[in-house]
Amino acid sequence: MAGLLRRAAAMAAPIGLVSIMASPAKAAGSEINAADTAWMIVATALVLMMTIPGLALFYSGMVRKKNVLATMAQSLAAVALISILWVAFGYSLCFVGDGPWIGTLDRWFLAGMTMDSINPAAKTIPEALFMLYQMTFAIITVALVAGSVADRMRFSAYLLFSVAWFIFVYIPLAHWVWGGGFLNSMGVLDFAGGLVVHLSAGTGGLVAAKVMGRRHGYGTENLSPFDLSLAVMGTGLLWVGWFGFNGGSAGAANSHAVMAIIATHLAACAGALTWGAIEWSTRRKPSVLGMISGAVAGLGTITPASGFVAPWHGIVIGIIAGAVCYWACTWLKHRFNYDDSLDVFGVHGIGGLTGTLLAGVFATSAIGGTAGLFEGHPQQLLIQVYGVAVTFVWSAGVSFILLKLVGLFVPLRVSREHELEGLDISQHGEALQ
Amino acid sequence: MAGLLRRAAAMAAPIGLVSIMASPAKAAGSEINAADTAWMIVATALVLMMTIPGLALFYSGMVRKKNVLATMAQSLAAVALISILWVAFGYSLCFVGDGPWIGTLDRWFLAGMTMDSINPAAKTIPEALFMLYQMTFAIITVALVAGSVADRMRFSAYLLFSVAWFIFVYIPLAHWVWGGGFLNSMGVLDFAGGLVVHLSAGTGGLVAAKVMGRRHGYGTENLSPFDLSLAVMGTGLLWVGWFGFNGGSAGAANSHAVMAIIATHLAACAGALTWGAIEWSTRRKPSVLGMISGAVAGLGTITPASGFVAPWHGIVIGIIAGAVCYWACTWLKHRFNYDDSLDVFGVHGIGGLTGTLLAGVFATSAIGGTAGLFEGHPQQLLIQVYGVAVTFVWSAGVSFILLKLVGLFVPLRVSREHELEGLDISQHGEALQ
Amino acid sequence: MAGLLRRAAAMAAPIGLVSIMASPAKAAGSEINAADTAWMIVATALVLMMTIPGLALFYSGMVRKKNVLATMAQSLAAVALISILWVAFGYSLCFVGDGPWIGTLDRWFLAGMTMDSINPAAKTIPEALFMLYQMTFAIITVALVAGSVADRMRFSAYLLFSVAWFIFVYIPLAHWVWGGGFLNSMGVLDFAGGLVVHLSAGTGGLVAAKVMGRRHGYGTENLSPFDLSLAVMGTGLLWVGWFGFNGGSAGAANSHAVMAIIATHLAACAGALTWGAIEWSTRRKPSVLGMISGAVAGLGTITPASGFVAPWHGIVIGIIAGAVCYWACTWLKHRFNYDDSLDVFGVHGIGGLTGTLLAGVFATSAIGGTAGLFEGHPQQLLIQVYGVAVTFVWSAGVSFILLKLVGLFVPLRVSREHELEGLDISQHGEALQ
Amino acid sequence: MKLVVAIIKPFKLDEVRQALTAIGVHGMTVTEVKGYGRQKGHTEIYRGAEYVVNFLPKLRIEIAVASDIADKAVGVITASARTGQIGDGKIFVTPIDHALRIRTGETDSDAL
Amino acid sequence: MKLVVAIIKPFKLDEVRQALTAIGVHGMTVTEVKGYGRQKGHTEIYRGAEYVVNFLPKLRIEIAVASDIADKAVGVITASARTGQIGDGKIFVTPIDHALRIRTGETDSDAL
Amino acid sequence: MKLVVAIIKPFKLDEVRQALTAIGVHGMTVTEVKGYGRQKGHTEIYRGAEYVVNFLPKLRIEIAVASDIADKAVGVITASARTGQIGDGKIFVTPIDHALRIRTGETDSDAL
Ligand SMILES: Nc1ncnc2c1ncn2[C@@H]1O[C@H](COP(=O)(O)OP(=O)(O)O)[C@@H](O)[C@H]1O
Ligand SMILES: Nc1ncnc2c1ncn2[C@@H]1O[C@H](COP(=O)(O)OP(=O)(O)O)[C@@H](O)[C@H]1O
Ligand SMILES: Nc1ncnc2c1ncn2[C@@H]1O[C@H](COP(=O)(O)OP(=O)(O)O)[C@@H](O)[C@H]1O
Repeated sequence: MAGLLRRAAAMAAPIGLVSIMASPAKAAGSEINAADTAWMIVATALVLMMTIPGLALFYSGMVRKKNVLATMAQSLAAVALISILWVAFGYSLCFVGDGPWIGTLDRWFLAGMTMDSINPAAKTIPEALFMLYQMTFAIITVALVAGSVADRMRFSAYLLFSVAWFIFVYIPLAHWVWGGGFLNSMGVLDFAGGLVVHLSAGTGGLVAAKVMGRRHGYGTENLSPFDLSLAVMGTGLLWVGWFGFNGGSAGAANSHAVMAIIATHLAACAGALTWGAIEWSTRRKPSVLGMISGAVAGLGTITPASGFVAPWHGIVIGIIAGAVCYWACTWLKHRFNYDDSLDVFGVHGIGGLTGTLLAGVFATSAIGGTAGLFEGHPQQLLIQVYGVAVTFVWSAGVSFILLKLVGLFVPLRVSREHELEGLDISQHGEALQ
Repeated sequence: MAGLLRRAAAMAAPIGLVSIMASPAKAAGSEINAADTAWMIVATALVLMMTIPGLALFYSGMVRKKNVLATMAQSLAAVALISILWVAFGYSLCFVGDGPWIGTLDRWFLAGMTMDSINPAAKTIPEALFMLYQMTFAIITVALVAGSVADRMRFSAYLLFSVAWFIFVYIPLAHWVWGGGFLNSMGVLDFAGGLVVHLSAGTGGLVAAKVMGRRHGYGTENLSPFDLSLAVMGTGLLWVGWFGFNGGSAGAANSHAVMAIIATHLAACAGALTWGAIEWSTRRKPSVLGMISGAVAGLGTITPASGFVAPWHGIVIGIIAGAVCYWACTWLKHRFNYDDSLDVFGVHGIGGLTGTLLAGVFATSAIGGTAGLFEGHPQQLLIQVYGVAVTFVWSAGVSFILLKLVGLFVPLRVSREHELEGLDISQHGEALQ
Repeated sequence: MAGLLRRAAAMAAPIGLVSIMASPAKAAGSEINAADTAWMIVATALVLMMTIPGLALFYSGMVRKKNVLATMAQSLAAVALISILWVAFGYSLCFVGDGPWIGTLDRWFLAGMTMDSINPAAKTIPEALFMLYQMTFAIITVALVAGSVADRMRFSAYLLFSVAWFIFVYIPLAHWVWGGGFLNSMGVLDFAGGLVVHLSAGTGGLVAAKVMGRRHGYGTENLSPFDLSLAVMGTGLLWVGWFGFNGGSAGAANSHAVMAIIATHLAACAGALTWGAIEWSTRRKPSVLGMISGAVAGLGTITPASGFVAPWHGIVIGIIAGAVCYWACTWLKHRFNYDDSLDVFGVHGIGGLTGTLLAGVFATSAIGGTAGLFEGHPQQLLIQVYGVAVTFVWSAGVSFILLKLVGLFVPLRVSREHELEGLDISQHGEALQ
Repeated sequence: MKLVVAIIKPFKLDEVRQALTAIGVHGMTVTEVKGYGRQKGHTEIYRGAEYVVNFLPKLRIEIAVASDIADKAVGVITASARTGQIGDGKIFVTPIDHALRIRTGETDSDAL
Repeated sequence: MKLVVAIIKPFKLDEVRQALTAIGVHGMTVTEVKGYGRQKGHTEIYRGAEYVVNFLPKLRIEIAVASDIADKAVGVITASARTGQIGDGKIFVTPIDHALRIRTGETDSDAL
Repeated sequence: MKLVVAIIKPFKLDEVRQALTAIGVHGMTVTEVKGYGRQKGHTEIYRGAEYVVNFLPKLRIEIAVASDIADKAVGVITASARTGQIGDGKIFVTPIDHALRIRTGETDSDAL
């Protein structure tokens, strides 16, 4: 199959922000465009806002009162830790050098990055900005994983696992898909992170939830959220920030970014309506948690497809996202009996997977330069399937090994007593009143 | 009078984002400007942020605990529903084709919209972006109406009413005032939505409040807000987002946008101080709810005038806004004995009305190309009065009919029991803890 | 020493947004750059968001339930009041005319400011935008001070003090350091407000805390925060907004802005990790309040240095910030036994001071055009010391006098009864439920 | 003296307070409680996890009164708190040995 | 009739409720309280200010029962609320003079 | 045994707890309540809607003690909770028939 895929890749003109690339070089100053720079700075700020306070709110709004701050701490720690590691070596390994498996350390601690250097992947903005923008993706991916183990993971174990996961799951995947690695060469379409961000985080979360076991009281006690209004706020900020996430992945302030944003927004809307409608018809009431879950499912699902499909495809993809993720969070989770606390796998994992496949279905040449199944290019769908398989297997396998390794040094889970008392007090010595 | 008005319109050079326009056309690629595009993408994100989480927080911070999530649900649903309808036909009917009464369906589901098409109303940005930006206005207008019926409207009735109101009130008004319709031709000044957004929503809310009747316990029980800190957060996000609302209505990253933003900001400040000062002198304490109400009153009131008046006029208009809206929320509401739960009419309706008239008073040629009363052009004020009258009558009349129609299919109001229990549980099956 | 300093100043090429400048002039329209304008409008919105809702949340998340709204009211009032005073005369006195002590009143109420005028300090954006951007700095500086006197200052006294402090502390300092005043001429480095914003506010707060005395129950009762999740949200918005604060201080959408932002972000990360690590090792648990305090400490500390140092210096400066500010909030405060309620001095004062000195140590010619100690230019550090001394003495002395003066008109502090009851009810007549 | 403890529906508080004031009872202490009884609760659903909430919000009113007016107090509470719907609540009357007003040290009926 | 007041650990509520239902007690009123006793609290630290929190979250359950089953109720509560760890809580039994159901006016054991 | 119930001003809790500890009472249960009485409430205004809030925040402390030290307990609570201002609160002493410690099954005074 590899031959086939390779041929398909050759046909698929790489497009968007991320393409097969050489090493960053000092560029003629004139290449850097102030308008693109303005937009990409803002897009970077928007994606950072997705994690803090966006994701911190979204997640902490779904836990019990005693775990609100600990849940926020996980997002905060992800920002602080991953940013520094990204600058230290993450960026360089992902985006500098185009080996099939991993990049180089040429830019460790930004060595050699000057005011006018650029990365070939985004030629009209400073390399420093490209580095910073990509950093925000690494941050949120790691922060996403935490939702699966909310309410029970020891903070020290979380930190160790996050660092290890970033190095051994995120960095390789980002390089493979976006940094000139083998999936990139093969022509896998992943506009803003269906594989690299959502499927990888969802899968990591699923494995972690399985390894750590279910929360005490799961299935017997009322584990209902303390303050869903936090989750709604978080959703609002995630949604708005996603304009930077998917729109910024065009790398410039142009129609391509706009088209990606429209598809993104419509998918969120359609996802919210679909999830709400399913609840309404099956459980007699559309819940706010359902609507925001559907919105986030739509956003996660459109992410890999956003810059490759026509705007109105966002509606179709959003509807599918709402339905599939609803099914994953209600049926699939119970069928396999894992306690993915905040449904990272159900929403992000399944969403990223579905969206990556749908990118291969709906890809529209006029938008992203690549044709999908519906434009008579079925090979693209095969490539997408391959990308999904690689991502799922890699993230699942490596996550499992890392959890076991971390568990050798420090127990992954807090004691039963601490779990009952709440992580806010036991892990951080503070509490909501 | 029509003749007079027509002549006045001819004198008033149309200016700003919105002007008399032909149908969108494929433009030479070079016309699209990356800097304007960068700014307008951000402005769009800012206006979306005004609704979620901005308005969702502002409104839910003023209701009782049992209705917080239901109030947020109304904003969320407005985003999801209206966005899709906008793309389906709303944009096309409002902004494509310049008939006096309604646009065309040429762009239904964005048909024919390509990467390089533009709308004549905003020639330096992609048409897709113009469409998206205008969508956020439609969203927030519909979401605003909900405040009047908070605490008692059935969710299903709300959804039906919202869709109908969007189609029969918002779309015509947006076309008339901004899309080349008869008010546009006449030269009505409405920079960012005093008529189309604030007066129309406020009036719709007023009628809905009247039709639905007062909340149980109104005037006898303590209906005080559960968590005003949510409303303060919401105000902050609304305020910041308003930079995109009024600044973006210039359609470009230029001094015109900046002037509009300065006037906007100053009006919010002056409104907050005025409302607080009135409370201080009449009730011995300036309340936080009063200050944020004044700020939002200032913002709503400056909206139609912002791109037409000098920055310091914002201070004057803000002071007037604070005083007039305070009077509307305290005296007028009691005089006519309606229970406009969150004072949509008092703040947005009266604010939009006042600001539209004041635009005719303060319009300054050097800023927006049109002279107002104080520059010796009294006709402009007459045109403004006409615009206000048309908007008020249309929104009031159609809203009334639509409510009666919706009421034939589903009761507008929840049962007394459900109202006492709270809408969160009864409409959505979830609650704050 | 003055001679030495002067010579050093001559050597230090002024750089960045703020430099020695003549009066604003009408510029050829072509100088205004749309991309820079786009970025600076957004930067302005981001800095406004830092105060509302950012700082309002950060601060109110650290007070007790009964003072949450009153704390928000202080941020709101700062925005409303200072904005109007800034337009009335603040901007003109700070940034128009380059006398050593104070500017002129030429631009009072924006007189003479047209669509195409610019300020020489930021030649590629409209003067109106430069004015608005600088306004947001004045706002947040005044709002920061309030944290020191939270839980006990009378609202009327706060308003009087804020106005006076703005006029007599902020305006002179902003002119001296940024507006062509004597510190500016001397070559003091303060990229985005280590002296003008953080040290001046922290010192003002310290003096106010001393003058007003400790809160009732300080040291004996549990004064722990009501809802730290508000503070986390606030930190997220402050952090994101700081991209506009430090990045916008480059005045343009270019690599200089990006470098400042990277250093800023890394300092926040390093500060958060450092504070958390110190708590972990000395008190067995890293708290969320500790991590966000460290992040804000890192942000405040990098502020004066951000556009002058290399990105990775941000890590070093962040680590120092976390350690020094931790020490100030735990040891120093107890040693001198003042009750700086929300540690404005410990975090912002000490941070601003430290960062201003470190700017002199790490300044890197390739980034900001000025060499610091490590590039063999020790005089710069002396200049920085001088700037710190002037700022501290001026802010401390004038703040003291102003508090005493205000105290003649209205008691600074609420009555003991009102303090126990809470400021929300006693000052504003409303409460959280 | 007696301690009259009434569990009532939250929205009835004002009526009950007024009725008690009318018979000269001017003090009471109110607690937010959750009640379990015959009245059916509601179901909350969170992403497919269904929780039946059987504990419903009620108010617990505690009123110390002289023994001779305890019956009267019970009577007016009953009258003013009744909706006739299930879940209206209960009244329990228990004995008090002593009562005291902290501010003055007055005891027993003087303390009320 | 007796009023059985039990102070228990919060997470034991469901077990206690089920145990009571099993012996035919179908009503109760629950209050969130803070308990102080032998059980050690925790320390909270806010920027160097250390607060020892000695009051721990507990639930207070109030159950009115006919005198003859009070002992049985005490027994099942004890059994179902026990973890064996310090802080499990207390049960107090106090007398009730009268009881009344607001909805119907039924009194004493009929009211329960 | 007696159950001493004291309604006090919230900021007095720590003093009362210390005073009780000093006389050997090491357990208590505290509830946040709203009190209505002679003490005047405050007015809240929301956009012109004025609400007089007559229910003020108080703490309800419940302490089970052996009968012989009930008076002493009442005495130290009175002394430590008093400010002399209106609204200082009340103390009610009611009888307890039985007490039990859930963890050990110890009863009556051993249970405290
Ligand atoms: N045996 C009991 N002991 C204490 N409280 C009870 C008891 N039974 C009921 N209650 C309280 O009374 C409330 C109302 O009781 P319920 O059985 O629902 O309806 P009704 O009052 O109409 O009989 C309950 O929610 C609970 O708070
Ligand atoms: N004398 C008392 N009066 C009232 N409540 C008490 C008393 N002593 C203990 N309690 C309540 O019982 C709870 C448990 O008591 P504690 O002494 O911690 O452990 P144990 O129940 O194992 O003896 C306390 O948190 C408090 O709520
Ligand atoms: N008859 C009563 N029964 C129960 N609680 C009461 C009664 N009277 C007063 N209280 C409680 O005592 C508190 C203080 O009473 P109040 O009349 O305000 O002042 P004082 O204690 O100085 O007489 C009230 O807020 C209420 O909680």
